[in-house]
Amino acid sequence: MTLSPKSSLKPKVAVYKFSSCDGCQLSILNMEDELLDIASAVDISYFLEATRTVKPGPYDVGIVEGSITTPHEVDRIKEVRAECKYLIALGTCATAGGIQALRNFSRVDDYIKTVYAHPEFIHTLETSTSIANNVPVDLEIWGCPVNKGTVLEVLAALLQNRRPNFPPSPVCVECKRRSIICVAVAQGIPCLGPVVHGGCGALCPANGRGCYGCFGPSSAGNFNSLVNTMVPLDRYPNETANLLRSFSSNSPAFRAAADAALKIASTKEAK
Amino acid sequence: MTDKTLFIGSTVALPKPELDLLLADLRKNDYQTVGPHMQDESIVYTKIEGLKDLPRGILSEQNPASYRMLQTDKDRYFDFIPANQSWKQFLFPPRHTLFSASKEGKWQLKENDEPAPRYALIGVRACELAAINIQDKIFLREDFSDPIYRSRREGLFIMAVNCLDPDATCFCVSMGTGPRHTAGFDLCLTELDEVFLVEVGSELGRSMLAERTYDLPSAFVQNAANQAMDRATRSMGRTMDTRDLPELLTTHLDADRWNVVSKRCLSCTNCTLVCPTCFCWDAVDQADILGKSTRRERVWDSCFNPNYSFVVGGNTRPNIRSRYRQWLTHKLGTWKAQFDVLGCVGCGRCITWCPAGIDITEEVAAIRAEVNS
Amino acid sequence: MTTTLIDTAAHSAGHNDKLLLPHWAEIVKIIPEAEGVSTFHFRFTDPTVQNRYRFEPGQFNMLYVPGYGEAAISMSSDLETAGGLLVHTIRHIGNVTRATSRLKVGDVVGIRGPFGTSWPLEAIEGMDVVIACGGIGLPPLRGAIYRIIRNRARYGKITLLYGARMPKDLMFPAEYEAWQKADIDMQVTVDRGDDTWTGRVGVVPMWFYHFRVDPHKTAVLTCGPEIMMRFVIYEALARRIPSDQIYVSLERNMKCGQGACGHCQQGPYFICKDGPVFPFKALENIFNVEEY
Amino acid sequence: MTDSLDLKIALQMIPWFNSLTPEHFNKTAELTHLRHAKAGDIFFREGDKQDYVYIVLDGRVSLEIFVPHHGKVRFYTAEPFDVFGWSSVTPGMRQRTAGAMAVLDSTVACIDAEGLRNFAEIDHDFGYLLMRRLANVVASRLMVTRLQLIDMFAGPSEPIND
Repeated sequence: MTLSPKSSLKPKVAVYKFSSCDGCQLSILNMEDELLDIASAVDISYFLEATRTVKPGPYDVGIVEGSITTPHEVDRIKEVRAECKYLIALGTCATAGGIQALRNFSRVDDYIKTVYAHPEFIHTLETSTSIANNVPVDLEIWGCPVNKGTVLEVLAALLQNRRPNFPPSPVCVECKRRSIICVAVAQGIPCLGPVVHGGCGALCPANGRGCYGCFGPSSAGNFNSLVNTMVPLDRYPNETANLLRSFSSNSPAFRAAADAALKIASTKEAK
Repeated sequence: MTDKTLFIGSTVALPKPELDLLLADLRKNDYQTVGPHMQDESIVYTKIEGLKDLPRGILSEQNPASYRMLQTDKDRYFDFIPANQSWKQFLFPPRHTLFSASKEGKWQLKENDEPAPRYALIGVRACELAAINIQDKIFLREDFSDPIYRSRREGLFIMAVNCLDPDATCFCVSMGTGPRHTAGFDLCLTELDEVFLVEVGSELGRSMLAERTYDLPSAFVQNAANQAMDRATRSMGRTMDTRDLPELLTTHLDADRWNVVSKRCLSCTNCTLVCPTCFCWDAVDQADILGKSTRRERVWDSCFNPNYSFVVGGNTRPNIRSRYRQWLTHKLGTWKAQFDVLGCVGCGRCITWCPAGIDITEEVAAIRAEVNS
Repeated sequence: MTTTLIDTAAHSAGHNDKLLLPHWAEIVKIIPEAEGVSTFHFRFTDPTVQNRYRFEPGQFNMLYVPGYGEAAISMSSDLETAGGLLVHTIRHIGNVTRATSRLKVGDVVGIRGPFGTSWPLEAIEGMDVVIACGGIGLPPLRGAIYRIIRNRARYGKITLLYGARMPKDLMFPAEYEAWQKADIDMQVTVDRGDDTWTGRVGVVPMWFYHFRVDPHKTAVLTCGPEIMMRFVIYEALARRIPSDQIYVSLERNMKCGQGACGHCQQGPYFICKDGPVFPFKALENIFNVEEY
Repeated sequence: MTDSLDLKIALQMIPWFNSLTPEHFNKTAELTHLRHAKAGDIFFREGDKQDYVYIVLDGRVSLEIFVPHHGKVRFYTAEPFDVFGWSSVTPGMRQRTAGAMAVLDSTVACIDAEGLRNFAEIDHDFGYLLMRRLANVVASRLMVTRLQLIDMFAGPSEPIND
């Protein structure tokens, strides 16, 4: 991908929303200090959350928030892919299916019947899936919500034609660089940090919580060992499994790890 | 009236409240006094002013993957064993801006010329001082002297403390580093119920202590301190057989134990980042969106990080097995060839703070057993 | 302390008190070499630095592109041949090296160095020399070739074994004739030839099948993909060339160049300061250990 | 007469022939003739069934396979004292799987492979020497092929961290 802010035409950027809470788009809007620079470097051509003005495609960069949960979205994401040269999946809904992927672990019809007075009007899929499950994606930015610094770094890297600087180190690295005390060791709180991609700045451990894994699996994680390590710390039944089945529940690594965690817990119970 | 003239090597009995005044004197001499403090269910090293900031009556209980504190009502301040933080963070900071560069026409460099802080470290254990001495060998070599480390190290005041209550993960006796201090400090405390016994280790320490009110220690007090230290020496939680360690590890790179431990190792980097001697770092650029300015920063790195060994064509240590093996064979093996000392001081941090509870002493013993079987 | 294996040139840029602080150097000339490879000539913008700067062939610099970071790149010439300029031949495949591909004459980069050990050109005087290199492994040896040519009488038979993927990937083809004239036996080989290629097709270590060496007076200098070097070493050892007469240039991830950041460690060595050039004797126990 | 003398002198240059007994040497020489090829001359083509094994005495012979859309790909050159067309000597000799062409003017010893095979059947001492030599040739060819297969000069598959 080559974008050049020097060319007379600024690269056109489009921001799309699928099934999501809009939090990641808000992270973009939240970059007050940098928005002027961003606007001088790129042409925000499509961003309904920010402006009703829409410039026609095709676009150089498409940033997609949200997961695919309806038949309509399945079609629309293909159109988006077709009109964007470079496609970025933004946030954990877009990269793993998000919290709404919890439906993948049960029957969606049961939910619909419980929640809606007229379930016949609801057109939804059995599953919530990531953008990459539906169309090819060039880059994934994890996070629930994403870290605005990461988004900036990705845009900067695209404009400068370089690899974005977010190494696949686990959250533990960020804890230690910030001198945060390990909540698992010092307080016995289950924490996914050892296997989760850094980038949040160890937000939860800094506030005395275990990592919920919203930045998704790190490439080097040892999930088997994580499960064996954290399940014994569970303070209530299936705490570790629930951590794994939250924001990033539908990522393959987390799915397998959650199953393993449940299995350990059930074996223990049987004993 | 006994002669109260202080010499290097003298030991005096300092009433505990006098420590506050001693720290105040240090601050008057432009030192930042940093020491142990209770925070987040653990002990951290941070700015302290006096006894009120120290963890009063706290005992620690350390086991693989577990650190717990016990509150007693004792008027004692150094009975705990340090937690994950070490003094490394003050001499070799986890993040440090090296320089920034900006493009106005041509690129201009701006060095980070922030003056180095002058620290007085309060409560340095013998294993921790040994770790500082090891990092000296890494960062203050004849052929390379790290300016960040050097400027902080040169201005350092070290108030050591003898460890009297080792935890289950301690093995400094095996490594020959503690629990008793021998040299390298400015002042060294041994804590008794009523007083601190303070040994003078340097001219600087002597001059700071000289201002305080103290007594010469009675034979009884001296004896009590010696007994407490002997007891500490005998109550190490763990041992490590260091015989032929470098050879043992570096000639058994194919041991089956590496496969066994790699199943448990999370490759999470904790052991390396809590280790007071691990020195790896990375340097990264943080550029602005327009590419007109950038800041280059040095950050702690770890041989367990997936990016650590990338070269053209891929990672030279793509598996947890090879990464763990690199760490252990370096720490207890090739470190000796590089710096004429082993890279382990027996502080036990890597055992306590490994979420999976991997025990370096157990791993070494297992390899030894495998080799001998 | 680490044993110094080779008498290295003293570091001349004096960075000891300025950690990772590069000196700016201006690009004076860019020569495209092959697809994705170009040679850059640099001059330090500070004349004092420029005048003070010395290095030995085989050493490397850390090249800094602001915003992108640093990359370790060997010098691909010597100061005498390049008229005092610093010459680097860069393959544009990484983050930093791709950034250099977009630079123009007049642009600046940061340079720190020189770092590491050099080719043992004095120690091997009087010997036959086999220079075995492949791909981007020739540039780090070109300075040594220039040095040898200038002192040609001090060496015995010189053979340059050079391999590349395809004929179009060969570096510095314009110089082969001059090297040949300087009595260097040029043995160039490619992995895959086309209709127009009348040279050798095969791989570098094959040369040892066809030519006899006198093991006691032969030195081997090798640089290239580690797998290629492994076979060169294997063939050389099979012909009883002693392991302390085989010199290897290694490559690892490097951040500091001064044996302090830890990244380039292999066994007891920091490749950046104890290497990159090692006598193979020093590597015997670690070179072939998988993932070590 | 002159030709056969030339031939013997030429064969004596080849290291392997030096290790043969006079009887084995003469018998092999009887099965051999020299060929002076000009650059571009073809020794055999893919699919040919002619039955010779060759040893280059001088020049360079390339082995090539025609690959649709890539043209002729030269994957090996036989240098002086290199053997090519060795599969003729193996028991399951089939058709040629590659072509051989002189890329430089070359002198090549052409040995009748059927004769060689028959001689090896009758005289197992000779057969052993022949097969040992052939095993070495095949092993070295395999090494070269592996290194080429690794494609070690190709760019990295993963982004590099510099």
